[in-house]
Amino acid sequence: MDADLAFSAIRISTPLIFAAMGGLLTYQAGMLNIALDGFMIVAAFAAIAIAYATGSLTIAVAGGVACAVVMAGLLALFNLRFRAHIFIAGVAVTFLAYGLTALLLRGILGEEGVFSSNTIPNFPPIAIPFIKDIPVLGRVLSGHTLLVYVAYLCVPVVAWSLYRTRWGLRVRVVGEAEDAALAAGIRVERIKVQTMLLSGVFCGLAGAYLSLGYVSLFANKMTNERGLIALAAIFFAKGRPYPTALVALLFGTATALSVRLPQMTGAAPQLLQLIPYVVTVLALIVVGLRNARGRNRHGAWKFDVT
Amino acid sequence: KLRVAMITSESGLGDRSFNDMMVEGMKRAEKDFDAEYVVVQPRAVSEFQSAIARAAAQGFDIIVGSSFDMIKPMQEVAKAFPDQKFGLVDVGPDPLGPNIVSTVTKDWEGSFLVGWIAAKTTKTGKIGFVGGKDIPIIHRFFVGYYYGAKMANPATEVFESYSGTFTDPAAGKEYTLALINQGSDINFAVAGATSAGVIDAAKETKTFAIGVDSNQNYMAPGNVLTSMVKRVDNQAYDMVKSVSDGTFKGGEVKYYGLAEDGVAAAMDDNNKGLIADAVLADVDTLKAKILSGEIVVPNYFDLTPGQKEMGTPPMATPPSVANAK
Amino acid sequence: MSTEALDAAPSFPLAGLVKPLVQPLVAVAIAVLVGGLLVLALGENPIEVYSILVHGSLVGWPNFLVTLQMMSPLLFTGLAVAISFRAGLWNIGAEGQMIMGALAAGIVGYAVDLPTALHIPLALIAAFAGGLAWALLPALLRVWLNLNELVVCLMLNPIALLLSGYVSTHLLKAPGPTNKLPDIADTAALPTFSLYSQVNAGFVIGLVLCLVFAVVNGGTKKGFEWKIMGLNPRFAYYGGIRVPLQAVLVMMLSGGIAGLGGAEQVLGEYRAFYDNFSPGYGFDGIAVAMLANFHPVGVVLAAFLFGALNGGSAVLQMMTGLSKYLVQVLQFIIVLILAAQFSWAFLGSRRKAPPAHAAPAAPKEE
Amino acid sequence: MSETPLDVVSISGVVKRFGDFTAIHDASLTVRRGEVHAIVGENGAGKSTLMNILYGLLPRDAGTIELFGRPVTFSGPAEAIAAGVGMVHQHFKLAPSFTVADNIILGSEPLAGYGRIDRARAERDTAAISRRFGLDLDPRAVVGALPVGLRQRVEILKTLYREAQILILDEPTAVLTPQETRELFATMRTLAESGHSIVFITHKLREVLAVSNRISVMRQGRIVATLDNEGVTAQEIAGLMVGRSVLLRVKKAKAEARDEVLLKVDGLEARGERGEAAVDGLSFAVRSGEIVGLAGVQGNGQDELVECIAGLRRPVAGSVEICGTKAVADPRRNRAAGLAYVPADRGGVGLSLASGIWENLTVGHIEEFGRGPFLAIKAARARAAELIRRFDVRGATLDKPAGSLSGGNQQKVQIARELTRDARLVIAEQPSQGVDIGAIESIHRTLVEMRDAGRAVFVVSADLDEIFSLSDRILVIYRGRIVADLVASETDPETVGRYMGGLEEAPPAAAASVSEAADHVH
Ligand SMILES: Nc1ncnc2c1ncn2[C@@H]1O[C@H](COP(=O)(O)OP(=O)(O)OP(=O)(O)O)[C@@H](O)[C@H]1O
Ligand SMILES: Nc1ncnc2c1ncn2[C@@H]1O[C@H](COP(=O)(O)OP(=O)(O)OP(=O)(O)O)[C@@H](O)[C@H]1O
Ligand SMILES: [Mg+2]
Ligand SMILES: [Mg+2]
Repeated sequence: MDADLAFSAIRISTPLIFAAMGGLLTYQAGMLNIALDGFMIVAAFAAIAIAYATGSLTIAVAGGVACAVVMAGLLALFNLRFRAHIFIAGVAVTFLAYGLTALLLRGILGEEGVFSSNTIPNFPPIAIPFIKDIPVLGRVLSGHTLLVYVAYLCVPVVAWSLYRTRWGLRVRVVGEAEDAALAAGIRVERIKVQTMLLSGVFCGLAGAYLSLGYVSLFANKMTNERGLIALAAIFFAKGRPYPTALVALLFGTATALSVRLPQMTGAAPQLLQLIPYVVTVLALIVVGLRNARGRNRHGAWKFDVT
Repeated sequence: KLRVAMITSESGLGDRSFNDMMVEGMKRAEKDFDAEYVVVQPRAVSEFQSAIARAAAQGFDIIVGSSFDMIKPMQEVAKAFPDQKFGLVDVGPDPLGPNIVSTVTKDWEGSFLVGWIAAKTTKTGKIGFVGGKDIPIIHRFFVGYYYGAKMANPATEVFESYSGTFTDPAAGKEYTLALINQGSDINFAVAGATSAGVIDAAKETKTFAIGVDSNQNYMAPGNVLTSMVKRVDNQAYDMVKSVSDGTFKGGEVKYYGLAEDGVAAAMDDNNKGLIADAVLADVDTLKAKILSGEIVVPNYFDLTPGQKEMGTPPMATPPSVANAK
Repeated sequence: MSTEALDAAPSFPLAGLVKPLVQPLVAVAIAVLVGGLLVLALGENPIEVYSILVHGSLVGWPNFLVTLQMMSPLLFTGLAVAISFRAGLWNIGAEGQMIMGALAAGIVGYAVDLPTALHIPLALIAAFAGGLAWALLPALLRVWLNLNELVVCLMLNPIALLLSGYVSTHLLKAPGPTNKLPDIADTAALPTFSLYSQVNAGFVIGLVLCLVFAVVNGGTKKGFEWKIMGLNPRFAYYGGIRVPLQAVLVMMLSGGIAGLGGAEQVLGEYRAFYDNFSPGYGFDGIAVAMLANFHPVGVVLAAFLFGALNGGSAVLQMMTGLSKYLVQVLQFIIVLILAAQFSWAFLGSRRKAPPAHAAPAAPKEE
Repeated sequence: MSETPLDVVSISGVVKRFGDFTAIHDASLTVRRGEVHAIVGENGAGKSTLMNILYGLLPRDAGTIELFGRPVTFSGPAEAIAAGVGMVHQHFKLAPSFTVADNIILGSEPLAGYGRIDRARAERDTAAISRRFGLDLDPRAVVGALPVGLRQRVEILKTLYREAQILILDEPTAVLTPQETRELFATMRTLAESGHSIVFITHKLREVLAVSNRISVMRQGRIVATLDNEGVTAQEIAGLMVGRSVLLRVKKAKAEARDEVLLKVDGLEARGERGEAAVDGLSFAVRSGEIVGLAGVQGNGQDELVECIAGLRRPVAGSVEICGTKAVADPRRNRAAGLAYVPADRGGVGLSLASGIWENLTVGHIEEFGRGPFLAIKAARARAAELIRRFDVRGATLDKPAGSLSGGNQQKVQIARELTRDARLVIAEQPSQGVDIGAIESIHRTLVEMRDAGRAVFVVSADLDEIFSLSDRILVIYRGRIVADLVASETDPETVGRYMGGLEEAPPAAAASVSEAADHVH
């Protein structure tokens, strides 16, 4: 039971982590990217359509990612070139993506609402040598599909790029002090575009995982606002990769728990489904209290802007 | 040409449930009766009345809707347009008005059947149910399923869960895997697009899912035990037909149960051999008993709290029944 | 990321009234063009589609009234978002606040027995209080713990939905096949005017609220303070504006207005609290508010645009069999293009964005 | 323009418009190799704009720029940097939460493969150039925690790290203490001797005369004169800048301090941003009718002290009384008690750069306009227009965002707003920071008038010139304590300077080296 819970928590958190890594890069570059869901849904759709057409998972994932990157490019274009506010452009892109995928689902795949097919290949579960033989841990860590491992590997990679590389330094400076970056001769717009496109890449992986890895089908709006949850995790952790992943994992664990509780408690499903959200708010409050202690006593008055 | 307007419920097309099924019926009717149809998808219950009224003003030959929440709006509009014909699919037994026909689908009978099959087929003695939202219509499926299983084998454990969404296959899969982890090896999915995730989970774990509404056996041949088909398409088709051949009779309430082929456990090549022949044979006798009235399958809406309609020995009341009304 | 960023790209369309009208018109023209191409790609005649959309939303009382019905909830949520964003508070919890307001109105609407003259006001007050209560938590956490209200609101939206779902499914459910509370008493109902549309007295309330807030924003001390606070809270605080207090006040007003939107739905359109009644009015409200550049009169215009598109959508579906998603796509192409600053790029000097001086780099919490 | 190879920069006929406002009309300027070239001019004359054009931050509308004899057009600072131009903006363009080394290498980072930053080398290089130019700095220190003087070093090292031949320093001394200023000048001379050219913008004419080889005067977007620094006097330059003669030092009558204590600080303790004890048991009083100057090197607790008085920070212990009312941690209440406050951080605290100028002028005066809940916008705008005229805010219109004003003019907006408050206690932090001499004159005069009208004025400044020209009494703060309380007419800058440096606890004995260096400046 516990191993199963942990196994499932890892799986549930996977799309959140992918999306959060994407959103985190734009956050670090000073952009509030609310369109994660939009990128994801497009990728989910493209991935399944391409997998159906070609039978190749590799091409499908690549295609899904490419389409998500196109959406990201659209957002970047409108935000940076046409100077639309990122928030409204993000909202618009998201709903555009929902509508577009629904239209295309009918237009291309001839289905209304849901598409699935038996010809679409599956990602096989991967048994990790050695680890799989460790008693409990083995059952938790081994046996996931490829993209799950990719997601968790992305976290150190993102952290490494942000904190160790030239590019990461520039991204962070652009986010913290755009004028400093500008004066240092950094092409701020280019950095912003890059993070936005990368955001598309990660959300593309999230979407492809949703439609090809998690399940093997596409449904309208199937991201079910996972992008917003990822966004909350990013803000919660102030854009730091490891804490962000941790918050996503916390949410995933709470969800896994709420899925398993009905049989044990007989409580109303609505109340059980509250758990992940309530847990997140409580965690937020605990962290907030810890930060606020001391500061309020002597500190200067603070009212941070986002 | 016959012009038909179909108003979907707020969940709209793509629900893999009555909205999609009705469209299937419309498609057939279009061919058979030289009709043409349009689909209007309101986004919210509050938009039903305006959609129906504006359709009435456009002078369609018949306006067909679904969903309990459309009863009042349709009655309002029907009063204002006494010459307009209306049809409402899958609602209650009460006549709705002089120019409205309505239908009742006895999906509880079908659910009873698949529950019975599931209990006879399970190897673990545990079966599950994954509903979409925690709403009465879905409970109606559960109650039928529950009693079917208990009738087949009172020792069967029946897990009940609701994913809270009709549009998230990943959540459906998660809920199903949780049930499977508790030993359930057959799970009945009544959750719109979320059902797809239930079937996906069955495929992955080599257990069984039971589809709903349309015949979903094809979605994972070998892992969908059967589907509890609910022929809403026939109901819509028949409504158009009645207008076409002049048999439309306002105020009529038609039943679509086992007797009328309104519901059934779907059997086709995709699930051939999954159900033991002996069980299949029993299904036929069971059906006959239901048709003859020897067995009365309880309709969730008729239950009162704590009511034990049938079966011996007395069985526990499922929570959703206990909470009813 | 920063509130300043809200102003980095100034002059959203629909905001002022006379001068900025040129730009939206250009943008609408572009959007119409792009949308037309899309329709063409789907194999339909764009001119026909547009004429049906316009006809179906504006021509004739029934159609027009439906448009008003569709815009009613957006007046509230749009206004709620607009006043909070303008004050630098990212209240994206209008959805949850609206649900809680609706729930409160729904309960008062059926559980209390009063004459109309008292019942409606009481239900409205309850709705206001419900929305307000739901905005209070993010506001207080913001002021006390400096927690980002955006995260809290993101979490509170599903919590509101699930809690109200619990109440309407398990605690106070009306008998019958739908998860809803019992119907409200006739004494609590906001009158409707037509068979064709559920537009009701709530629409007038929304309109009046928008006008009231146009005056509040443009002509009162509070409105002035909120604006300054939105652009630079430290400066505002230094200048003697009680920013924490005002932040809570604005959030409460914002939540209350969203809650009143819930009352409009329950008392006017649904006549009972229905579980899951909102198809996302809260999020539409964000788009409306931003399109309006947070100006209450702009909110009316933007809500009207949204209402017209959604109202026309049903007719379009009836006449052509096109999917509702087509209208959704068109709608957000228009939003996207309206939000863009095309005209400057094309008509004005092609200078790059000025060095962002007025918008210092997004401050981040350390 | 002269074609001598000595000219490394030659700007001719440059024009810059912002919308229909022309900030630079036809400006021409040459900078020679190895010279320190000062640019002076009134607020809004276009100095920063012209230099931003040279640095590639702004495009020009007409004219040519030649570098080392070759015509150039930069589309961004990256190209200017590559061509050997470096610029230190007065508002430092630094990323506060990053280390010194990170800030310095930003934009031309040393790599260690796979795009990785070679941090070890970055720190080594940083340490090396800071040693070479005598600008000591810890490469690993976090910039946000450094005092202003050191931050400026970071800025200068940034340009040196990229091997800039031409350094533009925009008002580098405005926030420096005399010691820091001297060090900066020494650095500038070293750099010039090693062949760099330095463009130096300032409002302090004494500094101009002390350090520059040539002086260009800008007025209303034009270079009106370029002079050799020989035999020119401050008065002459001032005349060229303003077009009239100005008083370089405000005449003021002797203070008639009354006994009414308007500001009383008693045993105040406060912590800084990182929880350190910044103000450490500090007491003093300011009476009506006197100007008290608080001198001190930045970062010795002045900020925290003033924030406590203003209500922006909660003290740990002790009390503050404003006009007899106990101050609390709420600016509104303290203001109501009779406080007017001109903060040093004008972009963050003192102004809303994105808001219109009239709005900036109205905050803090809201209650004066309109009755009840309504705001009399017409009246507020009328008053704002009046203030813009009265305080001579150049380039201002009512609705222009305050951020589009030149630095000095932003300061005037703050001053105008605060000094017109009906407040008996005035606290001014760096009141003439970045303000041209003409405006300094009027700001100082206003402060003296306030004193004469019986208000108490408390000036916090790192600029001893300012302290001495204004104060009746001088307090010196060092490490969160008042270490000296002197009568202005009975002391001198050297003494105060030593107290500021913590070199002195008791009355001073002249230290030769320091006073020599001081002479160099003053
Ligand atoms: N982006 C801008 N938009 C509009 N006006 C501008 C802009 N930048 C500068 N100006 C105007 O151009 C003029 C010159 O400004 P600049 O900053 O160059 O003056 P300055 O000589 O540096 O003044 P100060 O001594 O106060 O720093 C000012 O009137 C200023 O208001
Ligand atoms: N909104 C704006 N967009 C672009 N540029 C602006 C804007 N507002 C102001 N500017 C100009 O950018 C320049 C900023 O220059 P800088 O940061 O060096 O300040 P400064 O004028 O030297 O100030 P100070 O007098 O305090 O030194 C100023 O000339 C200012 O006028
Ligand atoms: Mg300047
Ligand atoms: Mg300046």
